[in-house]
Amino acid sequence: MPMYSEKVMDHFTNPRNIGEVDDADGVGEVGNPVCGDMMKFTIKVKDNRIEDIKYFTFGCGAAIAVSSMVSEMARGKTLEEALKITNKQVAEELGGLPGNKMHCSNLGADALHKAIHDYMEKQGAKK
Amino acid sequence: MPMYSEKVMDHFTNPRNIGEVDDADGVGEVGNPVCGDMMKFTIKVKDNRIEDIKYFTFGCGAAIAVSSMVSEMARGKTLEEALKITNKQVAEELGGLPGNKMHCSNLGADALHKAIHDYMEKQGAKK
Amino acid sequence: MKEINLDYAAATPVDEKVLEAMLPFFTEHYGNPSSGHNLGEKPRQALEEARAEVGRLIGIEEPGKNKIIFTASASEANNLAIKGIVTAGKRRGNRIITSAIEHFSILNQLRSLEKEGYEIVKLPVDESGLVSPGQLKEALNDQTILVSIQVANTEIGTIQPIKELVAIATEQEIPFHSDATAAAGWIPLNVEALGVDMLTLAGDQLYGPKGAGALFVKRGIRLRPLIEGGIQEQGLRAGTENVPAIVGFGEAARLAYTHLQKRSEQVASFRDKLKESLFKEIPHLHLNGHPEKRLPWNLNISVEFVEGEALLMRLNMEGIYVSSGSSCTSQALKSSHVLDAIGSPPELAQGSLLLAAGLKSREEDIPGITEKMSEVASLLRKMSPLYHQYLKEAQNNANV
Amino acid sequence: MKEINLDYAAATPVDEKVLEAMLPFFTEHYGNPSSGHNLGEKPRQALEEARAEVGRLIGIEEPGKNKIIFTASASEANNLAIKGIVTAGKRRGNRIITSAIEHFSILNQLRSLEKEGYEIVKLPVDESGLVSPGQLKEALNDQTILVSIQVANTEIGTIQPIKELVAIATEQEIPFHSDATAAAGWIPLNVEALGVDMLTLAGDQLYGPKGAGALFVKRGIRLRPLIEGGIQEQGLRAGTENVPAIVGFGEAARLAYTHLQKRSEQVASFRDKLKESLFKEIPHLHLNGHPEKRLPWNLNISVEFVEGEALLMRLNMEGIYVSSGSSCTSQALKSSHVLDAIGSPPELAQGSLLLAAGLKSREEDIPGITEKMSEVASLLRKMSPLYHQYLKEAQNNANV
Ligand SMILES: Cc1ncc(COP(=O)(O)O)c(C=O)c1O
Ligand SMILES: Cc1ncc(COP(=O)(O)O)c(C=O)c1O
Repeated sequence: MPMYSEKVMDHFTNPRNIGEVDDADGVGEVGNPVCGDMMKFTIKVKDNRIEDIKYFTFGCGAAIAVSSMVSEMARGKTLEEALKITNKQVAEELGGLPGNKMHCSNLGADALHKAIHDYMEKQGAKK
Repeated sequence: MPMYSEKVMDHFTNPRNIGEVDDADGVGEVGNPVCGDMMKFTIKVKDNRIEDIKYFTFGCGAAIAVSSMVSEMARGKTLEEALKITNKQVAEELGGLPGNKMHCSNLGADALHKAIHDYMEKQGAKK
Repeated sequence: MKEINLDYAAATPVDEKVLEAMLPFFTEHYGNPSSGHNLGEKPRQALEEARAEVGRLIGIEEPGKNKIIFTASASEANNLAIKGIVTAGKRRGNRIITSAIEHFSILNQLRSLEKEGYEIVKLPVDESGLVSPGQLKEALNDQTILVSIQVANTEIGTIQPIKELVAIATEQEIPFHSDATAAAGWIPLNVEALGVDMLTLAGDQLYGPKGAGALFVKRGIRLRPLIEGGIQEQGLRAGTENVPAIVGFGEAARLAYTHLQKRSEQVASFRDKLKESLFKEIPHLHLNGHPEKRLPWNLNISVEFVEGEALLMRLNMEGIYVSSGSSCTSQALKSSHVLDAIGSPPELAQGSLLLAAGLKSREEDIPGITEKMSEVASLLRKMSPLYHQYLKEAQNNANV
Repeated sequence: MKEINLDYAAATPVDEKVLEAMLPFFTEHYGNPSSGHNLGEKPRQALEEARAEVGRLIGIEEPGKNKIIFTASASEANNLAIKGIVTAGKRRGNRIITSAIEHFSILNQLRSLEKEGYEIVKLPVDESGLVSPGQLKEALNDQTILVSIQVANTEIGTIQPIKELVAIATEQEIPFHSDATAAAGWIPLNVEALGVDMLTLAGDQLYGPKGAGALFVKRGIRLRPLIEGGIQEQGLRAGTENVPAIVGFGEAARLAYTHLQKRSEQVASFRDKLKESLFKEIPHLHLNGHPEKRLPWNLNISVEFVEGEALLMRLNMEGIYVSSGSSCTSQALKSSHVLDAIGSPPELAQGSLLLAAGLKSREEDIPGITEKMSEVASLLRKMSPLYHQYLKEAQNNANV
């Protein structure tokens, strides 16, 4: 793991916000074990802001660190702001990721965006 | 040199009969530096026997040991006996020679035979 | 923190006796074995003694009878065997048979040869990792120039019926190479009894140093050297011989041969007890590889619902060193080709751990290992969507 | 008996500091650099530090900038360079240019490639061993895919005008490989200033251990690995890295870099004094190689009228170790291809001795060496038909 930054190791060792929020407003699930990693984000939205965010992750060290970092980055942000979080930003916040692990940051951002879109769709359906 | 037998090392270290006999009855020279080895045998013949035999050799350790061994094997033998000395016998008497040095034993036997034939020719010429 | 190595498949420490045997060849007997003077003598002798010891480990009693070519690694020996025989071009044909679970040093060169026009047949294996002799027989045709099937698999430990496989190829006069890297020193091997034409092994898998491998080559097999140049190693591998490493390999081979049974029993006993303990304490474990026909040191398990690298990293934090997938490819992304080949479902293959016992593995450490493994598995399962899905389904089933 | 090694070209002992640097990697830091856990960390770091040190020795300041691929020997690096670029097949063409005095690990693989249809042009050298830039220029054509010319010759010590030669090839965008095995650590080398695309060197020529060589590969040069398998060495050389040997190579490179000038001057001073003494005391000696443009440790003489192996053996009995012809081929029969190429007449080429000075060569030994050499030369001349022929002719001339 010397190929992982300290930040990655920190988030892997102490992943933040594990779990599932109660009565999720939005759910975003990406990946599957066949491709190697799987993430499921659940969010609570209040006043257009991500009030709570949790996740389950099946995957390598980087995948776990990415999930944790994404949850921290997204929490408290407006949906628009959260939608602007890119995989590149996630990797940067983590102090970089090894080349062969960059796809994990994609997954993290994707899962977050999916959860937000899920929320938005449900909102649309309610109207 | 560990590929050389003790016998070879002995004859290389203390080569017998170096030199040229005075008023040689027969001279046999084979090889040249281009092929790598060169031997010159000179013999004294008395009563159809090789009374004295000496040589000069330019060549590797095996070539020197072969010359020395041939000189010992031939000394005192009748010409007919000496002509029967084969390269194989020389190599055997030396306790064997490495494969890539077998040509040296050929040279030794050849040079001896050449010296004998030289003597025989000269004898023929005298008659 | 107490450190426990369960990754002796990746590397073994050099045995004290082995290092002792090597040391004089760095400084005192540093000569070149090709030298014609005294400085070459000891190194040259030592080389031949090592050759005899390595030969003995694989059943060669008369050193002169067969060739052992020293290389720098098992990978090099595997490349010399396959490319060597193919480029020597003695046999006509373009088909090469191998198995789906060979090491990358076999499979990747075969992929290159495939691009050059050779037909590569990768025999499948059953769910325990065994190649079927019947399928080998069917795969042979008159275009077949080589069969290369390993003695045993490093990752899942499965031992092939090599003798039987060789007999099938030999019947049709097709040369047979076998990679014994994982097996040599741990199970008895006799190249003559097995009938193989070439066999690969290496010193660093048996408490010898890195940097010394060997290829056994039967008489009559013609190879083109991979490394051309000087006439070292009977013209089959140019370059100044790595005398200290080869001496170490020789000594390691001697020790492995002398203590083979004791060593095997020792690691197998540890392995079996570890397995029992883990399976008792941790739910949802799966054994990979053959239940009996396996290398004595090898335990490979899949920890359901979690991913191997995360397990490896968590265990590493606890001072327990394991590998996930093949140790040589743990930097790669995909699940191991070996687990794929035995039909392990992806989510299980992803969570595979190779636990490789060694001579210093201690049974008294098993409770500690089990506890840590259990903790780490629980922790990662708690964050696994697959585990929560399973729990939900289990609850639903219970409610039905 | 006092032993005096004058054959440091065949092998150098491992420097104490080098061995000290290596030792922990046999037993303590024995891990596999590819391992994902802590046991892989030290070895992996050590590997990269060694890479940086070896890079520094050949003028690479930024380690990341260019590739150093570790191999097991200079021979392997030479084979990787040439076969690697040829089989990568990026350039179209079939002509490869080399010199007549390359090491066998260059020439023998080129002979193989010739059989496969490549056109091999061996540039001649002048009587001092120099390749002519003009002749290189003439030899290049649009089918030329590679030039491989050594930095310096091990046997006769001649140093080529590499920078000039490279410039000619580079002008036509033809990759240039150079074998610096004999030169690295003894003359300053800077791959960037020289402009070479690939460069071979090895640790055992500079008081490092056997078993570690390296190929520098410039960015943009594509090679196919010789040994395929795992992704070690950036995918260019599969197989578990020989960590202790590479660490030793790194430390040896560091020491060589640090002390390059001092070491060179030291061995050159010994060499020059030895030469002076020998030429003064022994008649009919001839210097082989360039009088000035030569490696500082290298002295090559022909002892007229006698043969080299016999000299070597006699000197060996006196505890003086030398080589005759190329040290790596002293078991072969013919006189060296290098001496043939510089036009040395056969009887002189046959009597050539390579006297290679080392860091432990002592000037106070020179009188003793001279005396023994003189004795041995006399003794062998006394039994040489060529010498007696010479004496006779000399006498005849005197009588005229
Ligand atoms: C110039 C040169 N290149 C390559 C080599 C090959 O070195 P090795 O035998 O260590 O592979 C040698 C050996 O002496 C050499 O002198
Ligand atoms: C079965 C098998 N063959 C070959 C190899 C290659 O060994 P090396 O990396 O030492 O060349 C390995 C490495 O683990 C292996 O397990």
